[in-house]
Amino acid sequence: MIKPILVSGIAGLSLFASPAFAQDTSSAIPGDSVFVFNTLLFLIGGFLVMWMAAGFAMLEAGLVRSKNVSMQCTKNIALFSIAGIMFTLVGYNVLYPGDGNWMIEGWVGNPSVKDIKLLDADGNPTVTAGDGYSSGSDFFFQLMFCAATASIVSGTLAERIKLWPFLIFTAVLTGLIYPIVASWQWGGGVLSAAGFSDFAGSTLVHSVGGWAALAGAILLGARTGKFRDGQVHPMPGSSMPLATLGTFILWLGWFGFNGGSQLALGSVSDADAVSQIFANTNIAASGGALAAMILTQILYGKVDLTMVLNGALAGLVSITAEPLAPTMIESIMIGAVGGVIVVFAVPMLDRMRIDDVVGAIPVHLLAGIWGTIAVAFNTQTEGADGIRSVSEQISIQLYGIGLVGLFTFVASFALWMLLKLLFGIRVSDEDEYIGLDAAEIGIEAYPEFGKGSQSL
Amino acid sequence: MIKPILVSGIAGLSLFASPAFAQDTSSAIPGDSVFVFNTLLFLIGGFLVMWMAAGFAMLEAGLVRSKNVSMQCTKNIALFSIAGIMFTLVGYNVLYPGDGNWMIEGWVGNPSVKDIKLLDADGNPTVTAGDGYSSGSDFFFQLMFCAATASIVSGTLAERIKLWPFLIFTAVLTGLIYPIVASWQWGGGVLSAAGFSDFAGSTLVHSVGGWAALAGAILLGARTGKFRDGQVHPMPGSSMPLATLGTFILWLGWFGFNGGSQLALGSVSDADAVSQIFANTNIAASGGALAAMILTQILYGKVDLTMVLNGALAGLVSITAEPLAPTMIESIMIGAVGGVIVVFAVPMLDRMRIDDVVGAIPVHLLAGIWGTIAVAFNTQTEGADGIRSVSEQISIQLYGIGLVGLFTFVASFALWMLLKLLFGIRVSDEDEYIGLDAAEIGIEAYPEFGKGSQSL
Amino acid sequence: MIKPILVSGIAGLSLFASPAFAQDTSSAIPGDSVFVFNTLLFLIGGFLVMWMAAGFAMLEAGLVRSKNVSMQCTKNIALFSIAGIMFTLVGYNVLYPGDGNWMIEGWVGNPSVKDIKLLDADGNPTVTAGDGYSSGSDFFFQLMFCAATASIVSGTLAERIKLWPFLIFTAVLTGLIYPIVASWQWGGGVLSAAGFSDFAGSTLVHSVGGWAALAGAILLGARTGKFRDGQVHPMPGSSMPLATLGTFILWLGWFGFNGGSQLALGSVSDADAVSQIFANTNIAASGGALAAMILTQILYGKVDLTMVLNGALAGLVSITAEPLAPTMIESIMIGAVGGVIVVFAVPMLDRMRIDDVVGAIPVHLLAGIWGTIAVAFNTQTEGADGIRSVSEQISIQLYGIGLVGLFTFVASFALWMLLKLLFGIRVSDEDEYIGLDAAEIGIEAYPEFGKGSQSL
Amino acid sequence: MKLIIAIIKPFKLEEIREALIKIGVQGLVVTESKGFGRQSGHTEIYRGAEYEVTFVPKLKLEMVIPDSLVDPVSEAIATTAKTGRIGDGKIFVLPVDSAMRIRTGETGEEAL
Amino acid sequence: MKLIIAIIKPFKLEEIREALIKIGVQGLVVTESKGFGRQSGHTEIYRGAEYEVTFVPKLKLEMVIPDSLVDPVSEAIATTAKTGRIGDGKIFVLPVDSAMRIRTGETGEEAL
Amino acid sequence: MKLIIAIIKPFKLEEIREALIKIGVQGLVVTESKGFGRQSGHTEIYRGAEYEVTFVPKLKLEMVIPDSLVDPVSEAIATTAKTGRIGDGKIFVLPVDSAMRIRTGETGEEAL
Ligand SMILES: Nc1ncnc2c1ncn2[C@@H]1O[C@H](COP(=O)(O)OP(=O)(O)O)[C@@H](O)[C@H]1O
Ligand SMILES: Nc1ncnc2c1ncn2[C@@H]1O[C@H](COP(=O)(O)OP(=O)(O)O)[C@@H](O)[C@H]1O
Ligand SMILES: Nc1ncnc2c1ncn2[C@@H]1O[C@H](COP(=O)(O)OP(=O)(O)O)[C@@H](O)[C@H]1O
Repeated sequence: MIKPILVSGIAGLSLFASPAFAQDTSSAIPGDSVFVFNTLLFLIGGFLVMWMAAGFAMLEAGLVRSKNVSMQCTKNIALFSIAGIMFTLVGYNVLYPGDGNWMIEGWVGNPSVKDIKLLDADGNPTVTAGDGYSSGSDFFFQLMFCAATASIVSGTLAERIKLWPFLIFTAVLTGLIYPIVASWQWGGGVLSAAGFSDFAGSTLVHSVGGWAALAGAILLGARTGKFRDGQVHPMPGSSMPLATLGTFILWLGWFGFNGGSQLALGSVSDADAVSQIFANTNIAASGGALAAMILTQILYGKVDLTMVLNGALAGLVSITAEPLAPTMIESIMIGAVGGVIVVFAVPMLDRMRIDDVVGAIPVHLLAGIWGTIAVAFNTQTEGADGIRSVSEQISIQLYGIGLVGLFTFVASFALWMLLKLLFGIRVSDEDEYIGLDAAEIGIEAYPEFGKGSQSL
Repeated sequence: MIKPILVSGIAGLSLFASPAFAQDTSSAIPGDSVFVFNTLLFLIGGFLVMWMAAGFAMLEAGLVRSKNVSMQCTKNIALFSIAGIMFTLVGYNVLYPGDGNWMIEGWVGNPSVKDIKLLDADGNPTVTAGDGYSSGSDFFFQLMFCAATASIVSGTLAERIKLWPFLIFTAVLTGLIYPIVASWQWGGGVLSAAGFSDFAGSTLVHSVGGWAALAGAILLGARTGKFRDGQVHPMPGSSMPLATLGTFILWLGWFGFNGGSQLALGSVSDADAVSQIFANTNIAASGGALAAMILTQILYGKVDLTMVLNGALAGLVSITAEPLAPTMIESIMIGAVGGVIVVFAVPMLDRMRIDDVVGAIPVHLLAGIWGTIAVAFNTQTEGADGIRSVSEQISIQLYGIGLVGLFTFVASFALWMLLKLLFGIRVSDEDEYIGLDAAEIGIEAYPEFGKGSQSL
Repeated sequence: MIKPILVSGIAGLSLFASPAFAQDTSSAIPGDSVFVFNTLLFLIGGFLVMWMAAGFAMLEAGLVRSKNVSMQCTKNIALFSIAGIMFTLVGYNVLYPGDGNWMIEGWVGNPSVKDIKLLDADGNPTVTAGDGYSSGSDFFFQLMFCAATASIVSGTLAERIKLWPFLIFTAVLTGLIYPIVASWQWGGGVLSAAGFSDFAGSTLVHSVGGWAALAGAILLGARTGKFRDGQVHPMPGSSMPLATLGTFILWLGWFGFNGGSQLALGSVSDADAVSQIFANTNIAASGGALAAMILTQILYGKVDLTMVLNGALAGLVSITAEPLAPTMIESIMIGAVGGVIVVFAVPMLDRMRIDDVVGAIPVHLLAGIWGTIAVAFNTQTEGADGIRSVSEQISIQLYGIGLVGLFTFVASFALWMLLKLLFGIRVSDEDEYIGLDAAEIGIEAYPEFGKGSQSL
Repeated sequence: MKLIIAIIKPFKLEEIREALIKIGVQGLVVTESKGFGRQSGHTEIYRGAEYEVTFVPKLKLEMVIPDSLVDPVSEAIATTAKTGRIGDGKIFVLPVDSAMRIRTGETGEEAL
Repeated sequence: MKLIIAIIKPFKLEEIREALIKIGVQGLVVTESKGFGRQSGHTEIYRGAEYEVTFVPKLKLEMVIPDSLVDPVSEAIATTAKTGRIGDGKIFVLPVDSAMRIRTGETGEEAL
Repeated sequence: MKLIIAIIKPFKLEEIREALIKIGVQGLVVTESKGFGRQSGHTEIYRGAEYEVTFVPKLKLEMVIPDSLVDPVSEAIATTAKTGRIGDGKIFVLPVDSAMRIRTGETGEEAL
């Protein structure tokens, strides 16, 4: 997912018709049709990624205990709303500073407020077709990525964080932190210049969410009772079918996430590319789910459904950094490694006493790192001396991962710390016991006293 | 959402390529491609709006008590089925009388039964490409709007109305009442002639559903116990995650609802327009959700999730009458007002002793009225003396709102009254106590005796 | 849903622009645009059919008892993953042997492993535009059909089958059994040669799933207690709203299933055809739901929601064999017969002591047979002596149904038997009592001890 | 001290609670249960097969009260829980040896 | 009159109900509960961490019966509830002072 | 033998179970209930209308124990269940006539 400014990497081909077809005028697609095709890809991709917001909401509602389900629903719909508004007002311009709008060249875009309007008073477009796609559709698509980043955070911190401090964090994350990081690559900033490659955002979206979640989890501490008496005390979630539904929703939305990141559909080669991306994305999820399933069966003697769900998502995150170049079998492998990471990382975090309620850190941060490194085996960007070697590319990928991680973690940690000092970020023990629904929302998720027998 | 017959208003541009591009033959889109693009927009829009049926079902299943959940599911799948059949057999022709098929010119179309078949025996299309889109795709899209109107009614009247009288009402609503009202504007009838503007149906769809629900709620009376001893006794719904899921589904479906109502995608300006509509629709929902969230926090000291969900939907309804013309920031405002309306209107209805189980009247009727009025600030239609002034447009909007409200309310009230006299529309007190699931459906929503321990 | 190899039948028109438009060069769609349109149809169709996996998961989660819900979720996500991998590695090549890759000409394709990669190292497509669509998109679409076949099986056998043997069966079904059967028609094998007609797979997909399920159900036996003391003891499912959600998801996904099976969108006639398919598919579901609703009301005095849901699905299965040719009213009829079949077949299976937990056999097998026969009234393929008569076509349809049934049933039965001998396919009575979640998954679907009050 | 166990129709809960408060009952505990009795449930048809719903939803109220309140409490419950239709429920009285309020450690009637 | 409290394995409910009807029990109330006893639950692994499921699902049956039925009822429950495996449950008998049928106001054994 | 009925705050369950095991309680049964008492619930606002949540979630523990354990058990529960805040719950002691272990047919204190 790159603005045309980035020409290195295979995706750079997308907006420029491949020469093989350009000559063939009779079959060539007229410019305006290209415009509509590309726009349509953004719109379809955008609504599919929007749908991921529902996926996160259901996944998290299923993996927290009943007493915190309303809160989790509230957070998810609120963060999606806030992300939309903050990205519109500030984030979009920070992400795409273009040529002249950097505050710090290559690092920080200018957070000028821009009010987007595509048609002038006469109904004529204010942008020209030459851009290759409607900028409104691109905006819509990018907004959904920003929202996805915020969704990742809410799961990790569930069941103990206060509503409003969380939402303030979300506002800054979606208005500044994510857009700054993403601008380094997709806005033509330092990472893009360095030859970093991250097709749809394993690092730029998923690990940003993961780092923000990690910083919060450390400062917030674990849920009371989770690590009692030197032991891990699991707190099973309220509803496996909701968690499963959420995973399927995310799986579906991911076709938009990765497929739309081709950024173009208006040529044969783009249509081919999007098709390959769909197929690879799907099979990587399959690989992740199956790897987790087989592994939990072997390790624990039973299949752990929540690990399978996490495994599918880890497969998706893993393939996100390069869903186009791998073959199908390579995609299965890349996804499967993601699934394996989850199965080992979940208990590892427990041992580190980091309480990640839904497994967002293994899924989005760790599988995101893996996926970003794996890129190097298939895709090498062009440097001053031509196409880079695999090992050079790996260094650059690690550089990108490190830079993004450092900035996001430090910025998030500082922000969480500030919120902690100003308002406190953790609910009282009492509120944690009775559940956030009763404490902060005032309507329990399943408020009836017994099924079907409530008299009031 | 207007058939080409309506040329006033910005949407009228949609089917006619803007001159700026017409000259540029090399990039121009061939007629058949335009046809396919437009058809595709209807198909995608149509399946997204179809998905809203699931959204209404889940929202309502979550907001009624467990003992009525199976009934609510039954009603939603049944009304969607009935709407499909009635609109096919009767409604479509009433909605689009074209030039010669009015029973009362401009007011009531001829309810002739038409059996739609697009390809002749040789597989050639029975319609010509010159129409600009496949009439089957348009039919499919319009059918979904009709079904949405019916969905709105079922939520308000939940937990006490009898199944079959409700379904008979639905049949008349979708076969006659809605198509008649919609024909006034989209069929080229009196409202369109008067210069009324309602892009995707804040009034024509949402408030029609709202008025029909209001008439029913008045005749039906409140649920037993809701207004006991001069007090309001809340009856919290069974499942907040289902209600949240339903809201997210509706949010997603609304991109089809508003975006598809551009009616065309086969030009740069249409692609731009649809993009802007997607972005505005999304952000209006954000505005509505956030406004309701902040307001309930301030008023009640806690966030009310059900109000946030209603707020998001009210934001969507508010922007529906004109999702294209406003800027992003204006869209936030328009949506936010919708959210505010919900927070104040829900308790207001309670004070009026009107029992609206899911908040459909505030969301669809009141926010629909607001959205229709708000149009005037951005869009003015062309009258005999040129483009109208804002205040002239407001008058026309109010005229349309009033006319639609009067007809729908009176027709619905009369129909409900007739059903009441013929069959009764309300279940017995006993049935209401034990729940409609046991009384009329025979399978409870959650029939197990205790989780996982049922022996039968 | 046919590869171009099949030219008989109306769908054969799809990839070849109808002559009426070919002359009109100014409006003609350039070849590359056709390519993109067709590819887009496959991609949209594919993600909609993928979404059906979630539909099956929710439908089944809602129709099994709580103690088996996690297992059902696990099976559904696992089978979808396995189907993806097996179809990629083996099934796709078996399904489409093309000209030279049959093991037994017309009957069994060569199961060579192929690793699909669409772009070469320079980013150029490895396939040419002349094919009319991206082969990756077609692959993606076909994969989803294969997965749907497997989903059908899991519902029937729920609540008593062991996890791993079921998954091994799934692997063989999706890698060999389904691809072999489908190759007879869509791969240009014996059925296609014989003039069989099955547009989107009433027989090739749905009844294949149904036969495999039936074979399993017979060998597996009924759930303990279901047919106690010579009586049928219903075991109501855990959640009607989840079952309803699943049905709505399937309904939505079916637009992709049937609409995508037109295989082309890049011409006016294809766009018309897809539109008609969408409209017919929708209304057939309406017909099936309403028929089941009215019938259960008449027969039992109450509406049975689960029958209504099954009825809608039966309507969809019924129209799947020919969703293009019928008029709207014919589509309602075809769907309604499906709904009627369900209402009578469900208790009939009970009398035969075949325990089909979710009604997959009536819905997919029996309505699939009905739909395949009904084709003959609207569509006749071309034989040596010109277009066949209706009765000739019926014979061919019955031949196809019989051949597919015989092979699938025998192959499945043999495979189930083998699995039974090797590992056993049924859990112990004890495990069945405590539920498969506790026995094989280790996490119950709703693990909390009481809502909101769990202390751990 | 006595333990009153009352099996009631669920929708009567609120009314009974109010009646009990009036006559001085200070606490009780309610449990959702299913009852089987003369009110014989009903026959349902699910997917074409008849089955009997033998158990009917009931609420079980339990409260420990001083001996002096046994009659008024029984009376209050009997009056408010009564619909006159089969399945109205039962009131049982059991002897109690002792009671303690956990918060204060009070025992005997003080603890109720 | 006695109150019989029986803790049983959930899947035995229907069988026990039928056995009780045969010997003249006219009503009972069932509550879903979780039990802790010798049947020590089991260890599960959830997301890689072991935990003990200490509480096992049980049903609690309560019925008030005339003294004359105490032995046959205990016997009937004991026979039908028995699987011979740990966790089969318990039967407790408690004294009851009085009983009343809400619908009719009948008291004593008439009320059962 | 006595039946101990303890109404407790839900989150105290695990602690109490551990305390009881230490002093020799071999089994108990827990039921989810809602309590009404001095701890008066709270007022919520749902969709703009105030309503009182009168019933508070509680757990009901029931265990039959030998007479000798009544004091230690009461004490153990009282100590661990106590938060000192209103709503901590109650402990009731009821007489029991007899007990039987279904699996073995053992009766009396052997059966506990
Ligand atoms: N002997 C009994 N012991 C315990 N509970 C009983 C007994 N008899 C009846 N019940 C409970 O009381 C409820 C009402 O009793 P039922 O016989 O149906 O109606 P009625 O009391 O009006 O004759 C039953 O559903 C059951 O829960
Ligand atoms: N002393 C007791 N008081 C109350 N309930 C008990 C007591 N002992 C056991 N139970 C209940 O009986 C069930 C079965 O007891 P358990 O010791 O597991 O098996 P068994 O009775 O076969 O030895 C327990 O789960 C618990 O619910
Ligand atoms: N007389 C009683 N009989 C039965 N249960 C009671 C009685 N009084 C109180 N309870 C139960 O004990 C719980 C705690 O009592 P409450 O009066 O709220 O607090 P406290 O015991 O601290 O004064 C109540 O919620 C109720 O479930």
